[in-house]
Amino acid sequence: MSDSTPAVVEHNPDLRHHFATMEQQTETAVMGMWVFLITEIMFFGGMFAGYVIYRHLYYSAWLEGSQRMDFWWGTINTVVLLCSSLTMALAVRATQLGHRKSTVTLLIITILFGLAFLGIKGIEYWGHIVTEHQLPGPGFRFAGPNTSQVEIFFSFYFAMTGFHALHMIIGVGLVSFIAYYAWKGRYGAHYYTPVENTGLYWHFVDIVWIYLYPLFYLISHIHRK
Amino acid sequence: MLSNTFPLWPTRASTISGQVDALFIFLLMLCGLMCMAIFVAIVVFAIRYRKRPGHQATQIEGSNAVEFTWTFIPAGIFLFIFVWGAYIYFLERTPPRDSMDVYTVAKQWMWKFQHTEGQREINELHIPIGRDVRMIMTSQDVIHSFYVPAFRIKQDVLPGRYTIAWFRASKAGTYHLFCAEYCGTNHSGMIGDVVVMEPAQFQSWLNGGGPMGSLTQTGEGLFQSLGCSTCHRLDTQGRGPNLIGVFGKPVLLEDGRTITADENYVRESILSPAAKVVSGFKPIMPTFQGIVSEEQLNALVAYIKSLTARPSGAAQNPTFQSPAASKADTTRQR
Amino acid sequence: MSAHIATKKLYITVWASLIFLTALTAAASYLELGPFNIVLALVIATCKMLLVALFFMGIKYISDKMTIVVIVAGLFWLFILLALSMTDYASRGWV
Amino acid sequence: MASTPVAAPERENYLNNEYGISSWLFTTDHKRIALLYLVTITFFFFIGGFFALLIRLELLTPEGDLVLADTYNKLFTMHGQVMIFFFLIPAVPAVLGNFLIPIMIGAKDLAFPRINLLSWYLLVIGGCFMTYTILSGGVDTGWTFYTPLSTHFLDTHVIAAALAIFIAGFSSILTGLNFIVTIHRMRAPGMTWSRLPLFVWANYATAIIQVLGTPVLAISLMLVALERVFHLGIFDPRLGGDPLLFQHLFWFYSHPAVYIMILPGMGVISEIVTCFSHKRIFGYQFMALALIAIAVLGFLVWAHHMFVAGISLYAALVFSLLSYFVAVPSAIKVFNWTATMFKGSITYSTPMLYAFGFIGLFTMGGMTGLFVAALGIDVHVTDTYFVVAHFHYIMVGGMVMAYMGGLHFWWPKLSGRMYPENWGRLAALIIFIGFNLTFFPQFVLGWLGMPRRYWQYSPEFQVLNVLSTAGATILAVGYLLPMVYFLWSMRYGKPASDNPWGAAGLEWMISSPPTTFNFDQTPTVTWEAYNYDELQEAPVER
Repeated sequence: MSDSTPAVVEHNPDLRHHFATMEQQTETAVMGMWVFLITEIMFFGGMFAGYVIYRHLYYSAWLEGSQRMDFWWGTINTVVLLCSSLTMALAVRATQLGHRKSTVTLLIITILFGLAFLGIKGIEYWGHIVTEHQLPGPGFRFAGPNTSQVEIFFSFYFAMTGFHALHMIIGVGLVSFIAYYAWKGRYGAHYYTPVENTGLYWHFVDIVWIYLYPLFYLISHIHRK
Repeated sequence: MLSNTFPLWPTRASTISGQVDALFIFLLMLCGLMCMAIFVAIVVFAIRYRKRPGHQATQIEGSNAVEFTWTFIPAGIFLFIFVWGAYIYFLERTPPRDSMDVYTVAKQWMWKFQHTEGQREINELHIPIGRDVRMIMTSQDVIHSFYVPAFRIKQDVLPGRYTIAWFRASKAGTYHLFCAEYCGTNHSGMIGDVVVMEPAQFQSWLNGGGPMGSLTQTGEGLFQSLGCSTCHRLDTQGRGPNLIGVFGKPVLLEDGRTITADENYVRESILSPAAKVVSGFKPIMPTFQGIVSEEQLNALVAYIKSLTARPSGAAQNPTFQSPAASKADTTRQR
Repeated sequence: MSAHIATKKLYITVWASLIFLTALTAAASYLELGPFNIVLALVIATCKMLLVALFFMGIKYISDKMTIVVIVAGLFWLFILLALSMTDYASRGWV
Repeated sequence: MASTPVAAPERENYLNNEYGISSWLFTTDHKRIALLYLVTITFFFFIGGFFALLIRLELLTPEGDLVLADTYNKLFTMHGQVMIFFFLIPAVPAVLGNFLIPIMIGAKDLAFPRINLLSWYLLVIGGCFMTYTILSGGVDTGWTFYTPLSTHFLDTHVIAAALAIFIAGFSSILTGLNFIVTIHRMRAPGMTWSRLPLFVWANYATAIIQVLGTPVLAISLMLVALERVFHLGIFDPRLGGDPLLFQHLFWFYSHPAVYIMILPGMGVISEIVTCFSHKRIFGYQFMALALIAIAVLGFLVWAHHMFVAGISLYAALVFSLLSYFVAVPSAIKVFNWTATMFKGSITYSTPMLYAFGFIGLFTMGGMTGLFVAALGIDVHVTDTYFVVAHFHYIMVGGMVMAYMGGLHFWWPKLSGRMYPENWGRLAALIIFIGFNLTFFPQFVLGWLGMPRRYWQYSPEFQVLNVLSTAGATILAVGYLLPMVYFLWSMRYGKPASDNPWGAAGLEWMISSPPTTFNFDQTPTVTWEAYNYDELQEAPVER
């Protein structure tokens, strides 16, 4: 959700009326973005707290649940997201240097990586929901002991990775919005705040996945029969 | 329209109520004094320093000394109150060993009590005076709360686990029992009476209750009929741990943690057995979720608790350690 | 703000170390370390987070100290939520 | 009564520089958005107040004979939800904060004006969901949404209410974000942190809580909604969940939320007490530090709402100790306000009467906080009317008094008109009397052991309940009066000068009502906060 993308044009093309200097406006926008990212940390933090508590209460169910995770898809997804972070960072750098063409190409590569991530996530979800009936709720099937506790594991798996995927979709939307305006030459060395904030948002979503990956995929990978 | 009795102080009917009232009266006086001091100061300043011709306000920046005094003095008083309150809470949360157990099942909008001697009651609880009573409570649906104002005790009753409340009645009579946690439509109707009787009276009430057998006997019957005894043998070592002398003692688990075997552990091992498997055993016990009702669960827990008291003539000193005490690798499955 | 623009080479090296750390944590999950398994995984994840945050998000080049205080405060509050609620669950059986 | 004054010369200001619906619905002027908020929360205040009156009428008699049990449960649930999320939380930050913070720090507007308008729209959309919930049958989970009752045992509009509060929560988050960034980056030259009015400090501390706490409420309500839609068991033990986890997540936000409600009120009171004692605040640094301390410590104490809920003994000890640490800054503030009046030159205008009321009642509310934080007593009084009285003393006795005082104090700046002074004093007196008659008997009821949220109660509690209902009607009259004379004053009130009270602060140096860009050119601040020694006293009115 990018914040005040300036549109009003006044004596300095992109300076909003209530800011004194361009530098003050940029720093304000970045600080606003960081405060927004803090609210996102606390939003995901609530679920991480639930994860930590249930892992403490139902450790054996957590082991069984995570054995059902697809280790390889998880690792590939992590690599995909890290690459998308690289291209996003390079895109922000290109905007600052004013290279319009490379900015647009890098942004498009980032979008492709994002869609690749969502695709892999879709495959995983299809595997869990359709073939193995592991979507929590009445249709949940799980052979083996303490079924209801494993269902809690899957509730958290789908809740946390689901919200992460939702933020990824918003991210892809944002980056394509920025790519379109970059292609029209809206941003450059004189004005790159929206690109930078979108970059911050993208990197944040990547960091959330950096923590989701070990917590869900690496718990008891070694117990795989 | 107006009821005749108009009490201003709840009756004191349990040993702890005296201490709670003492702390309450102390706080009442302390805070009453402080509020009066603030009110009087405001009124005096408002009048004495009111705006009138020839009167000038003198600017005072503030003084660190005064600030520190009214930071550390209140902090000190608060710590004292905290310690006193925590002491009472500690007493309320540590039931004595040899207390009389009453198993409680809270259901949407009624209380069901069951004494170990077998008596069942609904919305009525008869207890003897001067005896420590331990309420072992669970709920069948939502969160309720066992609240007897005269005893000054309250404890939420959670579904899915046991919560414990204890008291010792000190005054005979009939007292209110309320549900204090909002639990749906008839939350205000989920009330009852606690009848405190002289020990002799209580004994005759107990005997007059009809030959339905004590809770532990029903528990033993269930232990046989549900097939628990096939694995948990009481004389030798079966496929399940030998349960004699287990209750209240620490138990070493498969994943290395050690927990004390309280009511909640017994309940969790019956309803989801593979959650905390005893070390040296395999998670082969089937779950009894949905097979065993709350009342039957109470009976089984009472029976397992009674196993410690019975002098185990035949078996040697019952240690909970499985024979394969040493970590033989064969039985541990990685 | 970050008028300072990092070199392309720096970004590539940061990316490479991120990939290496991912491979490391994936490989480490094959080891049998018992409780230390999760601790190692979280340490590596935190290193990756720091790399992304400091370089890609440019915290290293932020001139305004206040934004850094805001970031650290956010993480500290998450720690408050986790730690204090765990005081309840960890001490459940102690009475 | 003041005779109708001659119409004020029409100077150009933020109210009359443009007209029409779109000038209001698409404005990014922080002053107009403040008035939009004022209308919205007043609407919800009277809805919540109406529910409160119905509850008090029902409790006149021990039997449940006015409304059905389910209706009563819906009444107290929606009274709680509407009052907290749609009146108390937005009240001072969104109305007075939005209007005054940019002016007080010498800025033309907030850092993100369009996000400010978005915040108002989010509150209105959340309000629409809440109104839909009320009209289509209501919700009876209690404002606390405790599970598993709210997730598996009720079929009322729980998801609609949770969605309403979820959306209104984002309005609160974005307002907090706006305030933090504005106060950090948009201060006029010379306006250092030690020259900021305490009202700005208070809203800064509130913004910290709004930003750090509200997302956790958002996720817990989202998990409740997911659990209802997909029949999950995250919080339902029959499906493996733990109901206490919801309580931990809920109270992690909801205790700091009570500080979101009271901190801005403290800021308002600091402004009023200094102005009407014509004296510098006593111990400025300690007052500012105490505000931040309350905001930070407020996050460490949440489980004192759960002492009997089944948390472990040692967790209860930890949270009770921390709860006593959070009480210290509040005590400091009360002592400092009283010390500010010492050797002042005090006038008894309406805002000052509200300030007297606030300090007295907030002290009683805070003191009873010491009772409920003591573990031994809390076991007896939690979930009874003692707790109901405690938080109403702080919410109604503290927060609403401060909000009323602030509204009267800055009314000349908001509307350019003076409210009728004697009617103001009368209303303040009625509210004070009605409030004490309503809630003091509830302390005794709670100590006697009457549980809260009871539709029918034991006969021996009746006399105190009748007193409480009598007080509630007086309180209702007291709240209607300002509604009437504020509207009256918009048309017929005496035109206000730039500084009718002789108050210190940048907002009293510009015209009332101010122009759209507040200052012709950005001011440079060279004076300390509350420099009343340099200001001559306000002219003695009438």
